[in-house]
Amino acid sequence: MNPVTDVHTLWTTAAEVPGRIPAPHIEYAQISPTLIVFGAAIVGVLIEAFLPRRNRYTAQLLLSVVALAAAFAAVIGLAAGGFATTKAHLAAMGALAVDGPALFLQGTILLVSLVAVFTFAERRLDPAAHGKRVDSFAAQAAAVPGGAAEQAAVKAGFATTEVFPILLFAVGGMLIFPAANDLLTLFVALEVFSLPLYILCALARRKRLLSQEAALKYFLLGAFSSAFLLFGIALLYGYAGTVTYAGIAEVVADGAKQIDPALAGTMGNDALLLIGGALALMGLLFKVGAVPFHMWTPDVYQGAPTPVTGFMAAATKVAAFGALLRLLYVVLPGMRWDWRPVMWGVAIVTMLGGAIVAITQSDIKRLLAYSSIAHAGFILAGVLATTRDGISSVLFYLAAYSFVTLGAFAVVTLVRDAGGEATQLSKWAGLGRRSPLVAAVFAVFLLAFAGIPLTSGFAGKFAVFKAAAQSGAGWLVVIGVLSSAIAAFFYIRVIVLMFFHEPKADGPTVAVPSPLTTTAIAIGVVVTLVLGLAPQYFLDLAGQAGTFVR
Amino acid sequence: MNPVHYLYLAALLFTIGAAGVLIRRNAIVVFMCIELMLNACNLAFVTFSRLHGNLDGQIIAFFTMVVAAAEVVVGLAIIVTIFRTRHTASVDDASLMKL
Amino acid sequence: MADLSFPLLTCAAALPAVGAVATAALPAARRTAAKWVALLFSVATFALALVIAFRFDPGAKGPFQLTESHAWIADFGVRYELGVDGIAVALIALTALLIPFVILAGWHDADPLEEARPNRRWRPTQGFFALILAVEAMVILSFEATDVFLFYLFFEAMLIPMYFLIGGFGDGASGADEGEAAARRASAAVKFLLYNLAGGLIMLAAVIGLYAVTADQLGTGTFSLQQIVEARASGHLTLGTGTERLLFLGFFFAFAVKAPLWPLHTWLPGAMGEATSPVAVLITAVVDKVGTFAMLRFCLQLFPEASSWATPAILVLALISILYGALLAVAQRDIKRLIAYASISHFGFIILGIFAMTSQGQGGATLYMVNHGISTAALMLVAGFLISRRGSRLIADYGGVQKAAPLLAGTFLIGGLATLSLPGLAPFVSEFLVLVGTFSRYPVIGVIATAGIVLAALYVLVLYQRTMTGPPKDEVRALPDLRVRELVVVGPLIALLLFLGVYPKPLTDLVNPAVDHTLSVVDKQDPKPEVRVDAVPGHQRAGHPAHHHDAEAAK
Amino acid sequence: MENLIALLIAAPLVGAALLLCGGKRLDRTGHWIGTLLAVASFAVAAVLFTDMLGRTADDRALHQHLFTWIPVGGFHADLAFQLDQLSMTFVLLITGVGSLIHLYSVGYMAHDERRRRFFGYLNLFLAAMLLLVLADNYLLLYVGWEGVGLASYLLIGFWQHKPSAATAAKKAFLVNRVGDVGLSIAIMLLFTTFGTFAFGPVLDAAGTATSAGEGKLTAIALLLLLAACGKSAQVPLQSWLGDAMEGPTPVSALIHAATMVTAGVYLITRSGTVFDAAPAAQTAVVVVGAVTLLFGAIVGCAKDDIKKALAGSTMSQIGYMILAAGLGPIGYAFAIMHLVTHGFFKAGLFLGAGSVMHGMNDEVDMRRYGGLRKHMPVTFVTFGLGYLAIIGFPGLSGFFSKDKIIEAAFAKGGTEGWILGGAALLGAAITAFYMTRVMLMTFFGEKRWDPDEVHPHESPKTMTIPMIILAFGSVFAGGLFSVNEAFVHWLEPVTSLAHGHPPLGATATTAATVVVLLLGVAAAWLMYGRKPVPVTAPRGSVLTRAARRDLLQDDFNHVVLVRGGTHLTDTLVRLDHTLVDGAVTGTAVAMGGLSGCLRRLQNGFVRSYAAQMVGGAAVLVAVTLLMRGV
Repeated sequence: MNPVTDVHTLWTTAAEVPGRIPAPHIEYAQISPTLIVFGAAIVGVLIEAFLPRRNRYTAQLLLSVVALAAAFAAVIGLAAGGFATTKAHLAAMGALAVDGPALFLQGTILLVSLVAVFTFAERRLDPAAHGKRVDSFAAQAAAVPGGAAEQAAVKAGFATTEVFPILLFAVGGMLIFPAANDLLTLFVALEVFSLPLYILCALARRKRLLSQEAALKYFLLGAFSSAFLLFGIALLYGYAGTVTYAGIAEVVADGAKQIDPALAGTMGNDALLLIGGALALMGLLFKVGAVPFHMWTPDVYQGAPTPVTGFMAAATKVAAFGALLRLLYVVLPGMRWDWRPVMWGVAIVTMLGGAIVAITQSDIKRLLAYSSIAHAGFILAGVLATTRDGISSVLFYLAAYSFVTLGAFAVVTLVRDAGGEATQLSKWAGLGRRSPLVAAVFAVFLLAFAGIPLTSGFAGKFAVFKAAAQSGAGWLVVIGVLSSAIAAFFYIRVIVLMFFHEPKADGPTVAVPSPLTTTAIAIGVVVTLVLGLAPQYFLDLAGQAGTFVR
Repeated sequence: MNPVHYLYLAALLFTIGAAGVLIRRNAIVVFMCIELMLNACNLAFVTFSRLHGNLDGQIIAFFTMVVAAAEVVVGLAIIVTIFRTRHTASVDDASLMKL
Repeated sequence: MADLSFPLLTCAAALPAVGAVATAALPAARRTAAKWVALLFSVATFALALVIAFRFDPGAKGPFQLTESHAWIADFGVRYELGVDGIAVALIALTALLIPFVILAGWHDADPLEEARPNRRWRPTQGFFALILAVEAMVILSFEATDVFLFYLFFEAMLIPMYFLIGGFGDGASGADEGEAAARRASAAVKFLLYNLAGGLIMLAAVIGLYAVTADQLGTGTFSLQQIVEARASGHLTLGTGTERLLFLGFFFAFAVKAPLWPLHTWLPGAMGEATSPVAVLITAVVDKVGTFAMLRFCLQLFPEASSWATPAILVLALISILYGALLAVAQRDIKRLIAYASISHFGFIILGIFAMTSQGQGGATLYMVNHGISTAALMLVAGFLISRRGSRLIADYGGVQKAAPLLAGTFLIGGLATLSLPGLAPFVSEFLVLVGTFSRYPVIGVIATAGIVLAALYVLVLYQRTMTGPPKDEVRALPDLRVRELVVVGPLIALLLFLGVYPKPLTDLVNPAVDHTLSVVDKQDPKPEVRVDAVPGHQRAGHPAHHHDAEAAK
Repeated sequence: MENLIALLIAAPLVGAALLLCGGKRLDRTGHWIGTLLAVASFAVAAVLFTDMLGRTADDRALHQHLFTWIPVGGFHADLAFQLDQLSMTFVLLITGVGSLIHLYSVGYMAHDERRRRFFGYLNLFLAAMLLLVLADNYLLLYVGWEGVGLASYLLIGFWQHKPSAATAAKKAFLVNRVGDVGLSIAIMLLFTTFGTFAFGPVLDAAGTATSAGEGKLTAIALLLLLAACGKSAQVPLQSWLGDAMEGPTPVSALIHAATMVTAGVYLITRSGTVFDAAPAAQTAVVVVGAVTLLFGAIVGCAKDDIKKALAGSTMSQIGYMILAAGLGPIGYAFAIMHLVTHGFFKAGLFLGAGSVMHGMNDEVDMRRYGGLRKHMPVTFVTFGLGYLAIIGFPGLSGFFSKDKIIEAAFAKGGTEGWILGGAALLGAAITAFYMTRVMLMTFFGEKRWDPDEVHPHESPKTMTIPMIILAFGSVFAGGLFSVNEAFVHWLEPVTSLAHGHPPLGATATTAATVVVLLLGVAAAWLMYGRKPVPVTAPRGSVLTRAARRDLLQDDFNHVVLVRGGTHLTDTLVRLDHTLVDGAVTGTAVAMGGLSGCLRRLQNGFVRSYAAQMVGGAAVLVAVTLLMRGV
């Protein structure tokens, strides 16, 4: 066996002198949302470079909002143009898919990011330092916390306005992630949105030690997992000889029939496929925070600045599940019977693990982190349905969940004491007495998390469980509702704490936010209730978006 | 030489990298181990590229290098700020948040 | 199906909902106004319920009337489908009737403490009454819903306002300091919520399963009760035995928690004990009824075969509930917990009646729901008045109240007598029907259940004896008698107990067709008597025939 | 005419409603309103009675159908009344004696601040009792049955501030409830057997058809007997009657002597055809009757409390009636006749006792009486006549009725007849003994009271007049009824009639009765008349001590039911907490514990996280491979 000779001919063919270089065909209009966001990010960097410091905040904020809104409009335009359904196809030489799920998720990510920008830009919560309003981010992240350099920076009124372009870069990566149609794009998109997030995590104004620790953990584990992902990609490439989704799917479906027998050692080798698939899945499961790859979630959620946590929890999950869906539905449907049992297991331990460990949490952000893990489990149940309904239910769930999450973390930013945000649960005692409205809003979010009817959480949960049940995963549904019951316990515990306990004398106060955060929270509440009461329109939307292009 | 041996080497390197991540305390070393894992992937890509007789794998290897470089930028920045704050680069010291 | 006429049923549910919003919106200082607004809305709802009752034609064909049907969530196969049968009308009327009394009885329950700092944002009074109205709206909707999913939504959603009502408002009579009392209350509320939520979630699994089955066999999934019943009757929809049983169990579990049936009852005593008595009434007289109602409407009609299959086990559980609840009631030291255990016993009777699968049993069970609602309300509210006077729930802290407050003692006694199903009062009719209905199919169970009436007498009379009779204790000597507001609450309830005891026909006429429909769906017939007696029921009885005809002639 | 039937009940019912809801403004007139309405009811009864007499024997039953009460499926209960000769007898007794006792109570309760309510309760009782005897079906009868129970409960516990009264009331209600269980199940069984529980069809069917099977009918009859035992204080449910004497004396006279306690007899007589078709049940009835008549008599001998002695006597006399009712057609009419005469003389005796207590500062211990005949002549005479009547002194009421029962008992025939007749005779002897004892201890002998503290005096007119009227009844009623067997024939259409043939012949039986009566009186005189009565009771024999404690029935109840029950409920409370609730709480705690363990994995060390990820990846890969079987 000596394949080398055959390869050589290929080499030589490729090395022949081309007549002309064929320019890649790029449908710029169809990938415009991504381009807009990246363009704005670059402009943002330029703003940092050239605009005077005092104008940067306004400019960056405006730029981000406009860019995200424009990108969202572009998504709407594409969807209206039929790209979500009939005209769905692959753009940019097959690197990116423009289809229903992609557009739906991109739209969701953009809206979530837009709301997140509001919370990023909030400058009224922390007491003003030296007469200047400050946001949640360090004045100068590179400076040692509490050191002279930092004090000087604070005094000078520095602000890390870079967060906006960083955020935009992350958003850009997230937009590509669920649309990526080959494994290379997938990997690059993953890194494009992960690296900015690592940085954002480290930028907290208060409790910087924790913030940096979160960044370090996130970074190391993220890089570690992306290495696994990459290795998985390598193996899949070895299996199929290509990294495009369609190509791999074809090989998986047809087996190694028309493959050169000389390549039998690698190509079509099931071991490569299975190991590669498993490692690639692991990379994505890490991003969605599924057990046992969830360990980063609580620590990072806790340490990161709360607006970042909210953004991360909402948008990353949407993007990562989008990518997971595409990987499983487009690349690996032929080996459904291989990955389904494993994913069953992952879904079950994720649901139960998240719910159970959350019971004893004492920090609100950690609690929400574990809650997000449990929710990842619920969404996985929908993913496992492997039906069109499964896709649309997951899309709907993601949309519903992301707004609840964002809103919940936005409320967390409001509850403050002398040391910044009071995330210790015990400090939340009696919040309902002091600020009934804020507590009530938070209770709405918690109830939505718990999946109480008339909230979006219930509609979402119903949708995914319904899809799972229809695909025959009845027992998964039963375990799902049981873990919902366990999960309900800790959501309710928080409500008890807020409403049925006497406020402590030295308890935290609720800061009065600017219209930015107020808007963010209000959007969260409205979406939660509308999706709970009249979800049909959005279900239709998700239903129409329920087909992947191949 | 049988190209499959390159794959074994890649797997070995990957494992060494992973083991390094688990074993070493210094953040920089841990990070380098991750880079080692990425490079192991590169080796695998290139090998498969050879085996399949197409260029995809090799191109991916370039992408990987770029990504790794970007990772270095971000990673080092984070590690350095932490070092400046804590005067240690041990990952085990960064364990304030737990349970 | 769509009925273009006035959406009476929607309005009946919307009215209290609007009332809840209106009440909640009033500023903190306008406490009294909030109370009146709430009362007004609840009375208006009652009026609307009466309109429904009169518009309802018991003789009409078809199981549901006043139907409304609108598309809602097509993806889930869910329609906004409302409709009432006689049972629902009766229970809606009960709910709408009780809420004004609950509000009146709780008039001062949510007043802020005098020493409390004024707090512009904290508006417990508004919240209390708004929550009560919210519960009412949801309960009414769940009685009206003929779509399983719609029902489920409100069945679950009503837990939340109930939860806040239980956990947020206490009667200050637990004998502990406020902090500890609040903690106990909170844990009771949590227990209530978790129990019911767990039940509801298990039901959710079954609801989803039902959808999967209908979607699988009918093409599109549906939750419409009528559609499913018809599809089953026509053979378009056939559930496998195992599937049907599992789905049935899922539904039944939730309802059994809510009802509550032994051994799922342990949330009730805590919840009723710690909540203020109007809220306790809301729990046991209104909210819990949804559970038993749903057994009749959903468990039996959706899963007739599985219902028959599970009947023996359920009857035994119901029997245990009856005796167990009564025995535990005897041993209670806390007035409200005693009433709670008594309710468990009564719910045992209701479930017994439902699953006896006879027209007497189910008709009696429906009547029982109504009557138990009224009688428990009367007893519990008077108990609440008593407790608020003395500031203690412990039976041992009372004695000789009769001397100080004869009116209070008298009404308490009547409530108690209704609880022990004294003939002449409404609960007797229903209890006897349940027993007869059970006995005619399951004689042994009927006989054992009858023993429950002795235990009922025991706990009621022991309670009355220990609190009301004997030499008055010092703390009791100066208790004021019932005030006008309190009399207004108790008087009509007692009058109703008497009226329905003597003339329950309006209620039975309302309920009978619905019960017959249910039985026909379950495909059960009443057992026939062994000896046919040639007497036409309802007509002048042929006493001793010979004498009788002569007497007629002589007249 | 039948439309008047409802009025019978309505009058006292309105009275009860008025008096109980009327408030303080009726305090001054309430007792008269109550009395008036009782009398009105009696007047209506009288009108109906004359009307009834005006018709032929077969044509006397009246029916009134008010409305359909409970119609559910085949279950159909009417609110309808039936007034036949049996009901009429009861109606007259109830309203008659009831009116008298209302009148008596005006004087007796004159100083009670809650007198209005007392009359309200009395009226309530009348209404319920009338409903009981007028109902045309078992379910409606059950309403009256429990209604009188309620009235009895309220009246026994009328002096609620006395814990003993409250306890006695509760006990009476509870014991009655046990009987009620029997009645309810009987009704259910009737319904499932016959599809109805109206008297007419059921009794016809039971009488004519054997299709129901004797087993079913026996069961029904036994259940009815259980009900009767509860209401009529028959063994084994007799224990409440003694305690019921805690109530005011008029209550004891009306409810616990003349009327309510005889409801059991009514029930058995009314259900005659059922019992006739179930001989085994009839045997049970006569056994209960015989045992109770002796039991009551023995208890009556030992009691020093005048009312309790009379209560024992009541029990015993009802035992006679039950015995007679159990004999079937040969006894029904006599049971009812004895019931009526007993109504007169026992009410008279109780009123007399009440009068004595009234004059003796509510002292009830006969050992502190003595020689009262001079101080209370009217009471003495009326009480004395009642005494003579009850012991069956020839020519007085009790003689006629009791003699007939004893005769019928012998007529039962065979060994059974001998035993029953013997028991009845023995009972007569003991009756004579204990009643003489009461008489002697109360009105004869020397004073055993302190003249400085107690000033015995005759009672006011409102009290004495009823006593006098009742005394007339005690003397003459029996004789009147027996003229041409008028009473027996009057009842014949309802109860049917058969003449028994006592083995000894009627004259011999009568002679025997008189002899044992004299023996009883003589024995009592020897013990209580000849020598002074000690103020403190001597210890007495084992039997005496047992009899004082109601033959240990209460002790048995206490040990078995009260203590056992308390134990049971306490255990259940513990189980509820630890086992049923514990399962749930345990789950919660277990979840918390599991959570506490699992969160340890989240130890904060990034390398540990990485290790877990690697482990996870390994599992993922391994399982995927295993699934394929590679």
